[in-house]
Amino acid sequence: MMTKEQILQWLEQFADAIAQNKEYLTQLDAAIGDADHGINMDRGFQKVASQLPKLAEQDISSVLKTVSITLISSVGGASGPLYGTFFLRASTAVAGKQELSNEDLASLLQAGLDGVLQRGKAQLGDKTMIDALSPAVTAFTQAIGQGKTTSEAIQQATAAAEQGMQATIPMLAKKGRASYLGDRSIDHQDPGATSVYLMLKSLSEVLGMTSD
Amino acid sequence: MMTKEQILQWLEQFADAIAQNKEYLTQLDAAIGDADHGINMDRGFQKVASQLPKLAEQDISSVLKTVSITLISSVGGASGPLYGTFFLRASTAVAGKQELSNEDLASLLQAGLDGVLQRGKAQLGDKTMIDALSPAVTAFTQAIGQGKTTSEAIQQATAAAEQGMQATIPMLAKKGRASYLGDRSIDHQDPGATSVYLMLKSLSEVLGMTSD
Amino acid sequence: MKKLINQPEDFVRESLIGMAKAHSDLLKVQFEPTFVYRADAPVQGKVALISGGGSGHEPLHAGFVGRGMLDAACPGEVFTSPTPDQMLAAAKQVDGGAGILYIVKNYSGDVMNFEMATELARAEDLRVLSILIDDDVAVKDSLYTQGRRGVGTTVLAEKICGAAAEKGYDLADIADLCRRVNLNGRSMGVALTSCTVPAIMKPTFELDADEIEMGIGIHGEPGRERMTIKSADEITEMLAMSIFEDIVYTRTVREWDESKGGFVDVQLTNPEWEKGDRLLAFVNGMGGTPLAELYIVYRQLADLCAQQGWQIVRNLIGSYITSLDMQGCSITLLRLDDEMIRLWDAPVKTASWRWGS
Amino acid sequence: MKKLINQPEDFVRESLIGMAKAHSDLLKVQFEPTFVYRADAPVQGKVALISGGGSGHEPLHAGFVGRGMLDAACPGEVFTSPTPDQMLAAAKQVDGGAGILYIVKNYSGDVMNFEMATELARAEDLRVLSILIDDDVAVKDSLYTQGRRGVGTTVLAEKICGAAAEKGYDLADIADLCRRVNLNGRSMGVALTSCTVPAIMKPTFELDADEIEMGIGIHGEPGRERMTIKSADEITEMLAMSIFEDIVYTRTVREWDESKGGFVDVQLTNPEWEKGDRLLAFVNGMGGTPLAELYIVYRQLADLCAQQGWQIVRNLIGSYITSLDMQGCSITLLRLDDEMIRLWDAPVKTASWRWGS
Ligand SMILES: Nc1ncnc2c1ncn2[C@@H]1O[C@H](COP(=O)(O)OP(=O)(O)O)[C@@H](O)[C@H]1O
Ligand SMILES: Nc1ncnc2c1ncn2[C@@H]1O[C@H](COP(=O)(O)OP(=O)(O)O)[C@@H](O)[C@H]1O
Ligand SMILES: [Mg+2]
Ligand SMILES: [Mg+2]
Ligand SMILES: [Mg+2]
Ligand SMILES: [Mg+2]
Repeated sequence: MMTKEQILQWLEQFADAIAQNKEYLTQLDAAIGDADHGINMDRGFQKVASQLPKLAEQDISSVLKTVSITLISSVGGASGPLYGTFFLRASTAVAGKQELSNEDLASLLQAGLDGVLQRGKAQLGDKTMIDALSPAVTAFTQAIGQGKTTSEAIQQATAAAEQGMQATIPMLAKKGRASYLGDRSIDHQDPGATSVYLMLKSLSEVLGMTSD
Repeated sequence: MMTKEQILQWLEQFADAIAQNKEYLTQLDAAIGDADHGINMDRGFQKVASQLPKLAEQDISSVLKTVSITLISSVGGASGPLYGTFFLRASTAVAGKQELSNEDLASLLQAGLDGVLQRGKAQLGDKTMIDALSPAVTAFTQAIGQGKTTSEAIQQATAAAEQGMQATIPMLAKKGRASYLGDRSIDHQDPGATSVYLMLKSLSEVLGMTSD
Repeated sequence: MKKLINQPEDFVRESLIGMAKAHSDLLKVQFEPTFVYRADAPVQGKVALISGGGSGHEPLHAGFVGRGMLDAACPGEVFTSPTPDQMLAAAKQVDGGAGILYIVKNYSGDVMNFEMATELARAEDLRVLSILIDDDVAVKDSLYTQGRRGVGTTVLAEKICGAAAEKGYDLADIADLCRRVNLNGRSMGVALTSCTVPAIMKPTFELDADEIEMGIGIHGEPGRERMTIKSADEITEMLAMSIFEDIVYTRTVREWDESKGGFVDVQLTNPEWEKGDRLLAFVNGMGGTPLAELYIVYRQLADLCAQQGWQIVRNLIGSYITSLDMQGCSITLLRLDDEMIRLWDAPVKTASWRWGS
Repeated sequence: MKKLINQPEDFVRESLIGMAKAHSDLLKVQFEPTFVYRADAPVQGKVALISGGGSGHEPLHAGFVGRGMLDAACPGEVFTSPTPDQMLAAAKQVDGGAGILYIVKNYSGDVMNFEMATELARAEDLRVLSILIDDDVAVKDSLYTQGRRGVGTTVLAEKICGAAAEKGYDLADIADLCRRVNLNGRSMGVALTSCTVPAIMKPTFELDADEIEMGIGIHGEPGRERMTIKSADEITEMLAMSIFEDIVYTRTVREWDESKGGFVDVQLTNPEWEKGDRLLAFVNGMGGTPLAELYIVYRQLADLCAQQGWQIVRNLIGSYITSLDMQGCSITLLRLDDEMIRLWDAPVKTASWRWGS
């Protein structure tokens, strides 16, 4: 179960995590991209964070939609449309809900993933954020299918995201800027997969703080 | 006394000295100018050196005139017209001579100095080649007045040029590029004064090799 | 690393304010969302041309806004695609009733943002088409990569299509022309030094004092291969040969289909070049390269083209699509036809490119 | 340090060959002695304009050869004045019977070589005058120095006088106009990095990572003062204030006197500027400076001029008089009158500057 407050806490936590890892994400992007992923994400999530107080009155779906619009109009680059689409589809998936059941959370994540897949046309193994996001969604859905609590399920999802993120290291990139490098993209961790892991980690921190 | 052969040897020796000190002269110019004095002088004197064999048939005045024209049309910068004028006036001063007496040599040097003064409008103490050339000419004239041999006189002239060159170090430049630096020109040796010293040194080496 | 900037986050904004102050006769600048547009826009009855992309490539694109070239440019943050709201607002501002063409460089960010903008514009009944520029032969295949990057041909497409719009071509014809320019353009670039992004103030990549990067894009991305520096003639030959020897390139791109009302996949293939073809040779500086060096490169390129049996009938030499302060250059060869030549020669009046007016 | 060059000693020559190949419609290049001249020279009945100086400042001067600007340019080795035989040969080549004006930047080498060329040309009955450009306010006095250097105003004088020659002005009038432009122009420059001369391949001076040189010329000479890097706004203010606060400057220069048939000393004094004066503001990149940074500087400069009560009515922003790969910029302000504005706006068609044709 996840409340509106927890959604807001998650977004705040994620914005914090991005701010703290801004340079790290940018360094990862410098190695195989154009050295801006941390800067892009931070620009967007600082804006999101500053809007959170105003969002307290809105329902979950509206909050996620506002986040989406903010990201789309302030992040730019590849991550802007991708994260923007994630939150847009997430918003649609939970339309009308006041609280999210585990099933709601699963369909939020699944819808978000589907949006990113459609927008970016990347496949698993292309060395993109998909490689962290897709295993995370699968792990979450499996966990709740096995009757795990929200907190347990999201922790498994986070672990899967972390593994997926690490699994990008030996991959040869086939989408995004890193793909131009050919073999030279190998042995570097994908920045987008890393920010996705931070997103899951923030979520599990927020949900771990409460009993379900 | 100085023969045509010695004139040719002098020019060859000077060209060698410039080639060997090309980087040194350029470094001096880098500190207070535009880092090209060695390159400029070497470009011109390489050309002079390559012409020397062809000049064996000409008289002293013609040799010096050819040197002048070569320098004027290949050195450029400030040193091109200045050295070019030096050799042009030197050529005129010894017109018709088959050998140079000490008095001829004195008027060659004096005419050259006068030409450089007229062309460049610098005064003693302005931190230019004048500060080496002018004392050298004075020392030479004095020495022959005192009945010294050519070789002795030119050695004194060279010593005066060396002192004059060193005396440029504490000077504040008032002509040439170094003058733009104001106080910052102090504590650096003038490149043009240094090449003039090399010119005198080459001359004294050539004349020292013979008995007068 | 030192730059003439104030706060790094104000880099793009302050530079655009400077442009607005300097060229009020040619262009206007709008913020939130940010775009630059022709002072006399909308031009009624004319197709409007809009391009955009990350900043740091100046004069591209804002320097090319004006008569005979772009109607609007959407600058993103440095090396970061602009956002759909910028593109939509620009489209609304310059729409003269004859439709709008987005000219988009093929980078995942630019493509996705322009696609979203196209969808948004179409939803508001604006007649928008978009054409991708993907001309960088350093990227070999499109199956295992994002596809070729859009580089130097972008500049040429903006000039040629801008002239066509000025002459009254309709939207479909300009889109066809733009696609044709792209299919006939091939580019390859080299970096002697990395660039330094203002927000970071450290070089994006490290190169040794005697190393160069071959096959770079325009964002300080590392290239395909690092090698020891060579002479200008050898470097030019490597760049030119990559272009000459480029094999037929086929890729699938998404274009808006007006009859279907949505994006469709389109397969496009570059035509082969033949001896005797007429070329435009474009030697482009990366931002920190002295003009004199570009002429040294051009000198060798002209000889190499002649040896291959190609005629250079037009050329462009200068820094038009840059990577901030990077040293290096790119070569673009565009195979011309009569129509392109006519449009190339047509008048243009923008902040950074002007002739015939 | 890396450059797109072959042998350093071929730098100037190969770059000129590239220009000749690229712009055969505009210019021709001659070697031994070296000069670049208008493809259609001599233009009968037109005063011929010739400038020259060390190379490494491209596009100055060869990039400005063509209709509405220079008839010929004499490039020296990098940062080294060309030689009198180049200047004489160029004069003979472009003489259209209405006389020739040498536009000379005030450096001891350039001055002496152009003086010798003037003497040689006069001896061959060519009607040559020469005007010195000495606009760099970083050099305070002329009594204790070589006098002010010729920098940015050179570009403006070449444009304005080139237009006058095209309109049929006679030699004396063009010389007067050129002198007037010089007396009304003031410049000041800053280096963020040194340049690197091809023959040396080491930076001419060493600057720490956080140091800049204020009051530089265009040859990699150290400036008057070294200081810690500041924001673009502060740097712009320092440059602009040096220009605004410049005191009345008087110097003695040598000009050819046609009645006396020789050089005479002439005392010249810059006029004072008054509130409401109209200015041309020229923000010049030193060769390695991204265009976007120049606009950041212009933005602040425009505000500062407005605060001083001066109107900027024309501007020029770009890299026109450079020091190889140096990063940094210079500001030139030229006080305009109606005649200068008319001539500024006149058409020009050269390799690096073109409008109205
Ligand atoms: N087509 C795509 N599908 C999924 N993710 C992508 C795609 N293209 C790029 N990415 C992700 O975006 C990340 C880069 O984001 P960012 O640096 O902000 O944008 P840009 O590449 O435009 O500079 C990559 O690390 C990768 O994870
Ligand atoms: N007006 C002048 N009179 C005498 N010597 C001068 C004058 N101007 C410059 N010099 C000399 O020329 C030298 C510099 O020569 P060089 O570097 O070849 O030319 P440039 O200064 O044009 O680069 C200076 O060190 C100085 O000795
Ligand atoms: Mg990136
Ligand atoms: Mg010098
Ligand atoms: Mg980016
Ligand atoms: Mg010099």
